[in-house]
Amino acid sequence: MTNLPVSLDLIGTMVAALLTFFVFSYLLGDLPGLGVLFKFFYRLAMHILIGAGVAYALAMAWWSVLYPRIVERLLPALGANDWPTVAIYVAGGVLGLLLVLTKINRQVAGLGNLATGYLVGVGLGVSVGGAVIGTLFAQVQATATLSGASSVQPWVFVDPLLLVVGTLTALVAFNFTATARKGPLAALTRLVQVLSVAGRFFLYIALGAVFAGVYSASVAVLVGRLQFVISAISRLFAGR
Amino acid sequence: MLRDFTQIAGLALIVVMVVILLIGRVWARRRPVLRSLSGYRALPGQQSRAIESGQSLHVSLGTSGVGSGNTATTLAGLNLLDTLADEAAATDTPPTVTVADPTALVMAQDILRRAYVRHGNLAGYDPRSVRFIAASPLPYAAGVMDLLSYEEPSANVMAGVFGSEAAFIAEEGSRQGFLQVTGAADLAPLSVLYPSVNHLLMGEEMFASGAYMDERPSHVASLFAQDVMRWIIILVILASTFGYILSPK
Amino acid sequence: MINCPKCGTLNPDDSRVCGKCGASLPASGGRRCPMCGKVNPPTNVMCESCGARLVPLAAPASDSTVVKPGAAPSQPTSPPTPPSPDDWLSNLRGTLTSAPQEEDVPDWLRGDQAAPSEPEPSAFDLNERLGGSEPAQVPDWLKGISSAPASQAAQAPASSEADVPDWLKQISSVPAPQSASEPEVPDWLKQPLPQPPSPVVSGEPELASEAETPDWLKQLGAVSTFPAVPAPQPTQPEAPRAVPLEPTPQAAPSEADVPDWLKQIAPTSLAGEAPEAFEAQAPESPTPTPLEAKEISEPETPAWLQDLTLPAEAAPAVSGPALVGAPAPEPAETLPWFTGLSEPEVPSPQAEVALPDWLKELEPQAAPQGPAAPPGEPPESVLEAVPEMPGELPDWLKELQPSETEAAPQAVFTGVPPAQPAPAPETGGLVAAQLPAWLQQLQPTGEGKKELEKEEPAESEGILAGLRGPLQVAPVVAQPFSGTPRPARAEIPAADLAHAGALQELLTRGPSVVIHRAGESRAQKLWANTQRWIVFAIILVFVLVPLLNEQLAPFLVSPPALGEAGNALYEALAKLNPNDRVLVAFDYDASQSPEMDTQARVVLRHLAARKANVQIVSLYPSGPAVAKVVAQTISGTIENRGYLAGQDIGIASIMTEPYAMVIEFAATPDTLRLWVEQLSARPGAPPLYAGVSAGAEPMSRAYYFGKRSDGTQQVSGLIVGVPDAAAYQLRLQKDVPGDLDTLARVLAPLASISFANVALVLLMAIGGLIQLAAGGKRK
Amino acid sequence: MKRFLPLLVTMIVGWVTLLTYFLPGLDTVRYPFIEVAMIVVAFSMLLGFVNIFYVHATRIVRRRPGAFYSLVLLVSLVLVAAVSFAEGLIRGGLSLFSPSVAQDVVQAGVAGGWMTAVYQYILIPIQSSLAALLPFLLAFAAYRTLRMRSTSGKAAGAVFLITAIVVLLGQVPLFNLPLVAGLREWIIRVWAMGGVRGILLGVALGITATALRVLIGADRPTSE
Repeated sequence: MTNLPVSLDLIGTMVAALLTFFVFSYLLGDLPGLGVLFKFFYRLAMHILIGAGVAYALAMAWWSVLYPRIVERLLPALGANDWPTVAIYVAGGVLGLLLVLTKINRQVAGLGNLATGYLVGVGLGVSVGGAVIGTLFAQVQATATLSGASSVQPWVFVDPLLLVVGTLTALVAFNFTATARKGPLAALTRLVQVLSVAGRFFLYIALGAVFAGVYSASVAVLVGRLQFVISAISRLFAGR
Repeated sequence: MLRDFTQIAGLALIVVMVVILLIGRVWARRRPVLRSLSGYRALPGQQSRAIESGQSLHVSLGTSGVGSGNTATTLAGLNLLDTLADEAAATDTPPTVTVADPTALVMAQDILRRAYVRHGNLAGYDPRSVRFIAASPLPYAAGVMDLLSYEEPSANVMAGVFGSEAAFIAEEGSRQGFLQVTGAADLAPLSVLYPSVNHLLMGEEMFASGAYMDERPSHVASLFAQDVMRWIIILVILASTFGYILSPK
Repeated sequence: MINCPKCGTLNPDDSRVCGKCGASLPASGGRRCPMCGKVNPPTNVMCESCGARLVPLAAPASDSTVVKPGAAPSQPTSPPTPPSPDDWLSNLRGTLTSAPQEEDVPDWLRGDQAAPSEPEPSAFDLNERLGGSEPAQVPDWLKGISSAPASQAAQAPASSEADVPDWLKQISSVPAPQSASEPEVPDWLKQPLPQPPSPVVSGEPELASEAETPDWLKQLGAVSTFPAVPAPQPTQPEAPRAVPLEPTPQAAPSEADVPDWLKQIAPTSLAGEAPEAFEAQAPESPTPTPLEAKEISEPETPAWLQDLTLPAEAAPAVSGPALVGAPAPEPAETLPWFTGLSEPEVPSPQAEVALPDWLKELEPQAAPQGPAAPPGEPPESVLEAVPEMPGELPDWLKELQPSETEAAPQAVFTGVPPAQPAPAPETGGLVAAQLPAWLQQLQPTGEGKKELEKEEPAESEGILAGLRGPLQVAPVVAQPFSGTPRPARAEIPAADLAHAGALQELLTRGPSVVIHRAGESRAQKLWANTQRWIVFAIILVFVLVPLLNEQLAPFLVSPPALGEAGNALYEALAKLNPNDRVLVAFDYDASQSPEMDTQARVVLRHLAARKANVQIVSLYPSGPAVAKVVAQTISGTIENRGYLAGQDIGIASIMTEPYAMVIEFAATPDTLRLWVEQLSARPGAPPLYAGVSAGAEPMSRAYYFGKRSDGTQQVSGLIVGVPDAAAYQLRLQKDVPGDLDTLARVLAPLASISFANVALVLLMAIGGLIQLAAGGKRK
Repeated sequence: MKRFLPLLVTMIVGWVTLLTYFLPGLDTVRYPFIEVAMIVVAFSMLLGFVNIFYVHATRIVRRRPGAFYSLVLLVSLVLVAAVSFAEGLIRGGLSLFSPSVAQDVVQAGVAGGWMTAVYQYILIPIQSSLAALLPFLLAFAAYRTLRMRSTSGKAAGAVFLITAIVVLLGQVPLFNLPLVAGLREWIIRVWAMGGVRGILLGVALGITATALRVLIGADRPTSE
């Protein structure tokens, strides 16, 4: 911390170390006897975190979103008689107030739905845009063009084809309908079922691989915390 | 160039999807048989179990809300809540709903309230059954853990946007021995949920709650649309793969 | 086969849900386990699947047993003398076994104790059936309660139906005051209220009328779920309170239990008379009761049940009396019995002060005392008696015990018409009290029961013939009253109110006892916990060892090398010119910072070495703060541009400025996707590089292979997790000498992660094999 | 009208926002819509703040179990909010609403000296320590993966475990096993990628269907 005196930094570090210990006491929460104490520490830290987190989010909403928009966009736009811009921010403010007020006064609850309706509309538009362009096309294109092909000659197409098979069967595994038991579609149903089994296989491989990654990432976090604790303890003994 | 193609294809896809959705509503009247999903089979039982025990079902709507790119995924969680809310209102056993985004708080309260209104029991509706736990994923998970261990709901249902912090909730649930039905759209939460929970609604499956639980025609229709699009995509990939291989470099 | 109630399809016996329409099916044929839902053959006593009991423990023991709680309420419905107790009992039993699931099992029973929970459902069931007749009675006692005892005396006789008196007398001793007032009211009412030896039974109505109602009602309501049946009205005043106090939604579910019954009661009986009755009280009682009483008839009333269901610990205490009171339907004797009862009742105003203490004792450890209350003893009498001798409660309760009981029960029950054997054994069990204990003792085989049988006298006549110690009330009754008489109309002292509040709080709180779930015994739980500790310890040790001795690291792990994607990032940075503008996005928050910081730090260091102009942004609100913590360790041109609100809009807005490259540090694939999308869609956009968390690798890899519309890669270079960060640093140290970490220092975290990975591999392998083996055995 | 107005708003706004992605040159049309949404979301934070404050204040006043923790939470809530707002307001002073200092004020409010201290010494330690508990929970979960699973579930679980084991072993330069590292690379690049893409494509379909269902008015999340 550059802008605080060293002693403050030391104190802060000790506080941080203590809080780290509080959180880690979760691991001991089930111990008979002292477990109650550890649970208390843990819950204490959790509630500090929750409170501070909400306050931080509120501060962000004001300082990063509302305040700059008021000062840097709305007020200048008002000064410049830029009514379209003003309208945008006024509309946002009105909808936002509606959302908040409806929770306070039930009489206008219906109006609050205007705000949520608006949010849902924008959100869905953005969702679909992202899903179609960002995922559907991107992934279909990546699969179909056999990206990731190995450069080793005899195997050029093995990996990409495997990838295509994996993608397609996994996709089939999510098939909801077409579960005819008899009739002309029965054979198709049977095929879908077989493909689904293969697809499930790929799905669980994906889950396993991601699980390993998430675990490694979280161990890295653990390592970081333990390093911090170790350095804090050594600092405490060094006294600086 | 490619971007133009993408836009045109995207537009076409949306138009086709809308058409199939409309057709699907007709088709949905035939009450098609859907692939069995254990998560949705387990849920109705859980609701009644919650009623018996007098405890409530815990429903976690994830860490996001509406208004962002996560809106549709959050809506999937809200849809699941909707299917549970009807039963809850009919029996006056509101689930404990936790959210990490104030917009989801508003939406969830609204869904519960409407369910109670539908059942003519508005007085039974308590907005406090929806709780805003915290504003970010990890504190949210910690808060939900706390709730699970100290308020003892009857079962744990999760659907919505999660990250790897979902593991905290699921592990606590598993430790308490709750039956857990969880859905997520992303790989990270799915992978950490898988070992801990009884029923995992993977990705797309989480979006199907309305069709499975309530057989709502529009929801069944959307499954139909998804399936049609799925096979179109499969054909496109197959065709272009063969084209790619066969085409002279 | 089960017919689907919705579409009529036949489904296999085992199904829970209709195979055709998906509606949930009622259990049929077999017994459905209330714990796990498995349908067992009708002959099963324990669930095949989870081991929970299917048949109420008490039920098989004696005919009457389990049913008793239900019995009390049911009887009022059959106005003239309880006709043939056996009939309704058998009915009850039927409902118990066949439909336990549909009924509501109170919270507190929900744990392991499947069996004991079942009495309740029956009770409610009965109520539903009997509901019709109840309204008629309710008014009576309510009238009686309203205003003063004197008025009760006057009204009660008028309203009381001739036949009911007998059994009601007994019931009256139970927490159901309403019933008490009907027949016998005259008798016991004749005794002036202030009289020291006011009958136990009468105590309730009195209290109620005296504005004390709230207090004892709170107790009543709080203490047990079961009283719902016998004493709906008394508890109701409590209800309104419960509503505001009970923000926890978990309580709400309990409302569901009773709705039907309440609907019957509330609109019919309460709407008419009950409200009045309560209003009459209103002036007298300083407590909010009157106002709230009006609300009772409204749909919200069920809320009071929330309170009832919540406190698991308290329940046993009350349920004891309830059980007893119900079954003893003998007409003639009641009067003497009551007079005898009258003495202990004597609650004095002071009594309430002690309440909290008593209740504390009632809580898990002390619970035994509560149950000690004699069967006939209404819960509130127990509560209030305590006050007299605060702290002595135990003694008082001890006195209630067998020795003195002997005479009383017999007297009481002589002349009792033959009926089902009374719940004596259970009551004995109830005496024991702590919930688990209580339930255990309910078992016919339980030791507690045997003891009781030895100690207590057996009934020689009447329905209860052959039962030991069916009513321990007698000794209490026999005791001389030693407290100051309760004033007819008590002002509730502030202290009492405070205590009542504390009590209320205690009661509305969720069960503090950990409910052990079905199929999980204490030993199993301990074993599960032990496994947890072992797993935790293994991980911790494996991670700590390399950290505690960093010098070990080089021997444990070989220095990692950057892969193709990582080298692409490195080389791109190495080609930067001084003052090139580089946009660095910190898209992670504190929870990922230890991992991501290692990447960010080394890349920032490289950028600083290249003298790049670094602009920091974040899509996370807390990103700027995280970035600041990292950036303050780096010297170089770094500008923290803060939080980019609006996700893709934020990106779009910042990308209006020219950059040489964009480096994204992503904890999740989501934010990386946003950047990829925005940059892919923008002609001439700078190349995107990324550092991602190990957990995001599989998804992020796709972008490294993906192409933008202009044919460049979506992500031009990629480092993953700590290993790549370490590799990057090692390569950087070769090119850019400076303040360098030692090799050991760089490798230590890597060694830790490696060790942790190995630990997890071992755990997974061992765990997997164990579970597989266990699975095989089970088959 | 009151019923259909929200739905109407949803449909209009949704279609406009959606089409801007697919009709050329309309990107800029989308931004004001999202801008408004951001403002509404920011307002909703106030709602969240009020909600959590109310819930925990009630708990304290009623002396419910956990009241002490609620008190801790509220203190932390109020203190952190106070620090942030105080720093911003003090920095802004009388010229709080003058655009020239706006960036500085934001910097002060978001990452001022005290705010950074709070973040560095309190929020980061707790939050990252909490995240550091994850490996323990994951390890225990993985250890018990196969517990209580059916036969087919056990097969899937075995695939899951074996994949995870290979990836874990290949991830670290511990034994310097090129074979395992290569195997890991292959699994992630090919085998797992198939499943990943299957899920991602499926989710994209689900999102599209869910959204379009609302946008054609077949599903009404905000009105009856």
